[in-house]
Amino acid sequence: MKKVLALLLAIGLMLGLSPALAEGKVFSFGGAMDDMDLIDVHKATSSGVLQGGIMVCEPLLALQPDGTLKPQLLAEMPTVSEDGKVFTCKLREDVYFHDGTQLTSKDVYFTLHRIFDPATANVNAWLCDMILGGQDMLDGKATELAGVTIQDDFNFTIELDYPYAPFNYILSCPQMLIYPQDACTAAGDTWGIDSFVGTGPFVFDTFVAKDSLHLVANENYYEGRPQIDEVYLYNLDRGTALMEFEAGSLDLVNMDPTYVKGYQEGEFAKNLVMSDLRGIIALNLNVAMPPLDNVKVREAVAHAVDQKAIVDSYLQGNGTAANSLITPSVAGYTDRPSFYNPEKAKALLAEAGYPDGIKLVNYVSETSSIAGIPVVLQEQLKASGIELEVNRVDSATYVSMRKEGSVQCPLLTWYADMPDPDNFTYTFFQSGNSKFFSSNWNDSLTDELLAKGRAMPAGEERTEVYKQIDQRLVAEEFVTVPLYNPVTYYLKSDKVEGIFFDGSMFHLDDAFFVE
Amino acid sequence: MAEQEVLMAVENLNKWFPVRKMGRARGYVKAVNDVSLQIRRGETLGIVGESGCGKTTLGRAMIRLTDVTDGRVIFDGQDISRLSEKELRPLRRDMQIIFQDPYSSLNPRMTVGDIISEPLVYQNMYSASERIDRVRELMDLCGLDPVYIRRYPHEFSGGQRQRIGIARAIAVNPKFVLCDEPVSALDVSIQSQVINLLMDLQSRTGIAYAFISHNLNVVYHVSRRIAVLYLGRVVELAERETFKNNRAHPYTRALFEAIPQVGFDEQQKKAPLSGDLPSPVDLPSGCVFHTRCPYTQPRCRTEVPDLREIDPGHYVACHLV
Amino acid sequence: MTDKQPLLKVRDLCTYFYTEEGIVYALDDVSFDVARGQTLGIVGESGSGKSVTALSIMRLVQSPPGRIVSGTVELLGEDILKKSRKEMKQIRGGKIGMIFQEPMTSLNPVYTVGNQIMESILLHSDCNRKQAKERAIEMLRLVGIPLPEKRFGEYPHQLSGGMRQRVMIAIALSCNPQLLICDEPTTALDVTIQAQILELINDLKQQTGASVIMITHDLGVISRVADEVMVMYAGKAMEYGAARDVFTQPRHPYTAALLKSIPNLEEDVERLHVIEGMVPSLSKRPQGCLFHPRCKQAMTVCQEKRPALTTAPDGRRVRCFLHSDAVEKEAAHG
Amino acid sequence: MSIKANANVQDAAYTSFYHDAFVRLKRDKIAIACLVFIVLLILVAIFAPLIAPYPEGFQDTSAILAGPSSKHWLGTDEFGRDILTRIIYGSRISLSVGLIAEAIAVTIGVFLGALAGYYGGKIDAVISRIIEIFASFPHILFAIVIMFVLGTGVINVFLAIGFVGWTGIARIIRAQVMQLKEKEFVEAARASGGSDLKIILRHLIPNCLSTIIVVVTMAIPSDIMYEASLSFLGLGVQPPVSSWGEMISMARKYLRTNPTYSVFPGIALVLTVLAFNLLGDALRDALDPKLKNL
Amino acid sequence: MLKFTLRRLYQTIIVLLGVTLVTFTMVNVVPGDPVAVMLQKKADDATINRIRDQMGLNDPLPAQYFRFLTNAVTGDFGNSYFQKKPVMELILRAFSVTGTLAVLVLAFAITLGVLMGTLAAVFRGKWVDRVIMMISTLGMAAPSFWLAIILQLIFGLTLKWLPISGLRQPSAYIMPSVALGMIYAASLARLTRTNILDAMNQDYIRTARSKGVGEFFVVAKHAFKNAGIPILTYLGTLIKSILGGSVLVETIFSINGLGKLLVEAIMKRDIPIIQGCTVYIAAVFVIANLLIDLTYGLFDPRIRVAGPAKR
Repeated sequence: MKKVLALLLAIGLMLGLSPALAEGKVFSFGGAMDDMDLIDVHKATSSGVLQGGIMVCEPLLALQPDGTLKPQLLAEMPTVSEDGKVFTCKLREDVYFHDGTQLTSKDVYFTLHRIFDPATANVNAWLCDMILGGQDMLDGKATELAGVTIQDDFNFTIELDYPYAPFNYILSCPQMLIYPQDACTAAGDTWGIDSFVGTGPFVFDTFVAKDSLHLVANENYYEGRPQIDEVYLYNLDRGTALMEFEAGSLDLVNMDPTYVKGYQEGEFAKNLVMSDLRGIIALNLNVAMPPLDNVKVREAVAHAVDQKAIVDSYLQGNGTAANSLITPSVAGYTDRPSFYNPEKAKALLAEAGYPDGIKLVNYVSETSSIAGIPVVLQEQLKASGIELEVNRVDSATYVSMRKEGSVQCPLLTWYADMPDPDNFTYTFFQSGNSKFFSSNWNDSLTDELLAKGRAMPAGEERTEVYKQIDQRLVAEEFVTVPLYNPVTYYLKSDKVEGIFFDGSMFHLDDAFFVE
Repeated sequence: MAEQEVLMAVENLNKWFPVRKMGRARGYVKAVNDVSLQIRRGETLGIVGESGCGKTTLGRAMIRLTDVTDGRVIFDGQDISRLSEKELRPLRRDMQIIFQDPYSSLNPRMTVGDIISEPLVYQNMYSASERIDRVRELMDLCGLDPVYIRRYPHEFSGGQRQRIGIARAIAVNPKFVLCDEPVSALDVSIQSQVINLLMDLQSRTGIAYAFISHNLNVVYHVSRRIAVLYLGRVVELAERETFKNNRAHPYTRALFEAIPQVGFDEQQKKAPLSGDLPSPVDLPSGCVFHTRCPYTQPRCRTEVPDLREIDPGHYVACHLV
Repeated sequence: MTDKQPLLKVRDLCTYFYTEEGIVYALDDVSFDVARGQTLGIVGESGSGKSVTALSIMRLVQSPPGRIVSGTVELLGEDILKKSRKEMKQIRGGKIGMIFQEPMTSLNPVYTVGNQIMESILLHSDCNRKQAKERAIEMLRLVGIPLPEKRFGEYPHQLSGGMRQRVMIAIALSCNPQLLICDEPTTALDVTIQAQILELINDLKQQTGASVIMITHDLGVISRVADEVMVMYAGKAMEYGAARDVFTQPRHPYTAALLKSIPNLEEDVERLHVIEGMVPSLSKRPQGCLFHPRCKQAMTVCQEKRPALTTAPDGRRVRCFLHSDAVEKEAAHG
Repeated sequence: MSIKANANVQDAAYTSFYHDAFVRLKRDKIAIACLVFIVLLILVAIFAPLIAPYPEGFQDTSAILAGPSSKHWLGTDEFGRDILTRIIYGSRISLSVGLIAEAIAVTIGVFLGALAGYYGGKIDAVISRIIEIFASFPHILFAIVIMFVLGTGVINVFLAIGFVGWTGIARIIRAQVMQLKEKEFVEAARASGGSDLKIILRHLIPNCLSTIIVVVTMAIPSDIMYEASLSFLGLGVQPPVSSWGEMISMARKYLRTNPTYSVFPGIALVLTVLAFNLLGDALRDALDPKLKNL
Repeated sequence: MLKFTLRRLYQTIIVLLGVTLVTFTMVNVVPGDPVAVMLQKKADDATINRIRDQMGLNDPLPAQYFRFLTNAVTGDFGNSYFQKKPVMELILRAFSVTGTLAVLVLAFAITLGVLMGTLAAVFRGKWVDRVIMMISTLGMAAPSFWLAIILQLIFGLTLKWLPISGLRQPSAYIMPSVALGMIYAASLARLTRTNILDAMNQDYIRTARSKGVGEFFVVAKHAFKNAGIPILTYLGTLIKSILGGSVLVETIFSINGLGKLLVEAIMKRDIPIIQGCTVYIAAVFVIANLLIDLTYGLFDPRIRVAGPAKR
């Protein structure tokens, strides 16, 4: 009996690997990353997985804290043709992958090709499907990516299907990290599990799926060795992660707004950092499912929601009430007052033929952080004679139901991939996409405006187009009822400084331990 | 034709229980081997023998509570050995059973009234109200105060519970009742009360009894004819008086001598029989008693003695008699 | 210690059980002697208190609810009711051996027969395991078990009822006790096996010189083995004397009735003699003599007063007003 | 008293046996305390709307995560709902989980157990294998699958828990029936022509009643705890319905700031489970013929 | 004894077959298509169908079941949809964690439970008995996840004696084992006490006392060994609840054990893992029960000689 115990204990220990409190400047980051099955950014969408990726690999351009872009792997910003469709890029020549091979255009081509290769089954391909030939590859019509042509080792051009002004932002997204061709093909299916090579500040050391990721500093990083020797990423239960932080064994923990109340006063208030998430939480109204096909009813729902009450009560001030689909820091935002007026809502319902109110059915994934919002709405809408049935289901069921467009009023949660209004509007309300987010909005005028906005270069005129779209969706057709712009919090130990949080990811390149 | 003289006839009855190992029968417990006997109407046949001699199995086979390996059981002129449970159901009315253990023969969760009326329910005799009167009449008959009709078995003494068992058995006016050690679990004074009750009932209603017991004194008192069993075989069958002074089979003689009689004539203090009962799975060859019989001859080891009528009504299965 | 003095002297022994339904007078004012090398038979129907007598002597009455209220039990002059728990452990199995009724359940099913015999030997005699094993095998041979070495390692369920009772006897006699108490030893056995066991007990009694208390409800067994007999009814001793006398000329009506109600081969009676009624409940006992409700010769005095156990000149004792008008002294606990 | 028709002789009879058991039970102080607590709990569950200070879903937006106060005796949760109200309504879920789930488990368990025990042979082998299969099945998967197939919602939680619990009862009943069918009163019933079905219903199951009662009272606590763990995994009841398990899992976030939010439902859960466990013990001694303490 | 083992093995195989069938049917009945979950954001039906073909999910169900069965026998449950690793590898890793935990929980529950139960039996009716029984009833009533949180708060956070989460040091095993084991220790204590008391009512105890055996030995030697069998049977049922049911404690302590692996696989419809895990847990449970049946012989010679009565 004793022998068996010892053997099992040894195995358990060996897999637990490195002790949390190693010497040297070690940075431990904990958070709820349940789907951290692997860190290949082509295979996952949630921030838990991308977080690990961006510390090892790097995109062509990088987003600055002030929201502007700077060249990262490129020598300088790409030059754009007049018709806005061709982007000419020049790579830096002093960049080497962790396995010693030099970064060249073939790596860029390999990465973009891998994005559209059906075998990869990339879940984020839609983000850059405006690259010429991308959709053909996805549909199996082509095996090579037409849009990307290599001039020489350090120069290449990317051609788009149609003019798309904010394409530079796309190149800075975490989903567009550049992979080394030879290392990635060699790893095959274990890419992002057993091996993961990039150009970034930290080198991949060991990864235990759903448990922990260990990175070590990249000695010859072209922007200088980071001041942190090792980084640990732990997937922890939300409550337990906070407890580990309080016990001092974690340096950084991201936190769900509902946990904030406990930390706003007291010992850890100084460690609490609030940050705007550049996102929108809204209640989509599925126009295909009666009674929401009647615009009067949709208007009534818009008047039954009190955004301010949601933020002040349930969110305890953590967030800003919103009545525009686009977030304040992004062009096209309209600062519109709330429509909240229960009496008017009742009147509108009566007008629409529902004197004694209506019943709406909402589904929400119970693991998502906004699972509480429908409960608040349930109570609020009662005042306007709207009965909201809330069903909490597991994420798989929720995703498949929403995909079929069969959820009557789903909650739209969107954290912008880039600070561009197209990301908030085209994705949900373009007639081709609207089914996936259960809004089923199919309106030629909206499609027209969206296409126009996409093609126009950034500027006053483009902003006006998106203002118009926002006005139509929110104030005229009431297809969606914006609720609030979410904020997020994280606890940062006072031993560490220089951490940059870009709204969904932490960047540790400039982080350092205060003596 | 006049009602037949013989009520129950058992002809070459065998009952073997397969011993199962891994699904296949490996051998048999030969509980009852080639038994033939008859019980006339209104008569009591005593069946006596030590534990493991097959008397209980024989009894159960007679009233078809277990099926028969081979041989025949003729009840009231009808061969009932191969009947299905359904076909047997109407016949159950005519044959009943009284058990040994007063504590496990009555359902603790039912009242006395329900217990006694249960056979009436199954055979749907009498209407609901008539049943109540019938039950009270039976209780009276068996020496129980009818006021206890709604009491529970655990509120009665051993003797009274046995009377309830008897009342249940005679509720359907059976022609034959199998008494399986009916008084063995009772104290002496209560024992005689129950025995007298059984004999009174027999004289009043003409029921035939098969009276099974390991207590020879009791069997001797109640029976007209007695069968002695050893390892599933009838070794001796005769009128009661024959056993008093003309016991023939060596086992019967040893059995009667072993009984501790009250009295002080210098009985032999030595135990008449030594050794233990052989296992019923592999029976001794020839005469089953030859392993313990003081008078064993070579012939006994090979040849199975059949039940011979050595004088009128006196049958013995032994080569030397 | 003169030879004449009895091995065991029990005087006014009372054992009551304190239950929710009231006090059960299981054993009420019982006195008897067991002479050296003699067998005392204790006979009575269920609930008469015969088993409680044995348990009280061995002080194995489960308390609560039972308690030995009063009386003395003198073994070789010393009252064992006063002994300490440690001393009692020496006596149990050492001075007094006991065997019980159910051979099937009286042996521990999960230990070998040999182990259970050795346990007693090792407790009461300072010898090592090897000697204890030899003694155990010797005992098995003594009680007539064939192939004792083989049986030593077997388990109880591998033996027949008769064999197991022989093992019980081996255990009880393994440390040469001076008194062997047998509580219904053969009730669960067949009559031929019973005869073997009774013969064995008698032989061993001769060999070891031990005295025996034989408790049973079977009058036949008593008449075969007992020298003296005590007839008990509802917790009290009704008659006491030499077995031959008590059985041939019973003085107490209960003893007489008992003897008459046993069917036997000699006289063919049409109807068995019956003792009407039932044994009285021990917690709600009748006034006067306990047997009077069922006694054919009950007189008015029997209904009011309770007769004392009086000793006749020939040494025989009986508790009945037919033989003396002595009244039981008002016992404190009455 | 006059002897009424046979039928009600039957009813009067049954109660009087259990009357004895109740008399024995009455002597055990703890058992009575538990019985009173459970009866109280049932009353609270039935009259929840009258007792609870606020309607079930009411959200007092002015008092979010407030501590115990005069307005909210036990404080409020993250939506401003009154915790005392939630506990009161929560008793409905916890009690009905226990009763309904056990009802299902008992019907299936007793039926299959009795069949296997009574007939033995092939039928017993088949049923025993089925019992083993479902017993070796991880409960969590079973409950989740049932919840998916039937959809979320309170009733389905009960069904899910009920379907999982029957194997235990089936085994116990099978063993008990196997013992009972050897008893002589069953042979007597067969000897007077009783059909198998009648024998099972009149003789075997009534004699298992005391075991069933004890097993059920012991199983209810584990069902309540099982519902709590399902809620903890987020698969429990749907808002605005409240259950103690869900409260404990939601309260976990605020353990440091409002311990009362998780402590009070926890106490309610532990007390209820305790009451059923102790009552189960007492019932076993009261109904068990071979009373241990004698 | 051998005959008995063969028969039990034969029954075990049937049960395992049954489990695979039930799991397979259940997994295919559950709504929610894993491929849709995999391609979460924007997946049109064409690509989903193509991937389903690739994975053979569109073949007729019996064919899928047969393929699953033949692979399962060799321990190959296919690859996890999300972790892209052979399921068996994931299961073994998770089992090494849960297995260790199970051993510790069993050790904790048996020593504490049986010890307390015996003590309560020996001092029946006295205050020791009442105290132990009260604690054990409380122990059975406290939900394990509540206990886990409280332990974490006290020993992890305030006292900092033990690590709060993960199994990185040996000391990290203590809290999860106690949290999980408490409820089993409590019920074992009650079970042991009842069984010892039952054994104390048997005739052979009276025989032992009449031999002069001291009260302690009467309980420790004679009563205890007879009380062993029901405890063994209970251990059998315990093993499954530890393997499958510890998901809550694993979630709180962030331990990637079997329970967590299974539940998360269910949430994401990772069918290979669901099937693999379920069959694995069932197999371990059934084999454990088989071993326990064989150990019956140690406790009860009647079984060792003849093999237990047909279960």
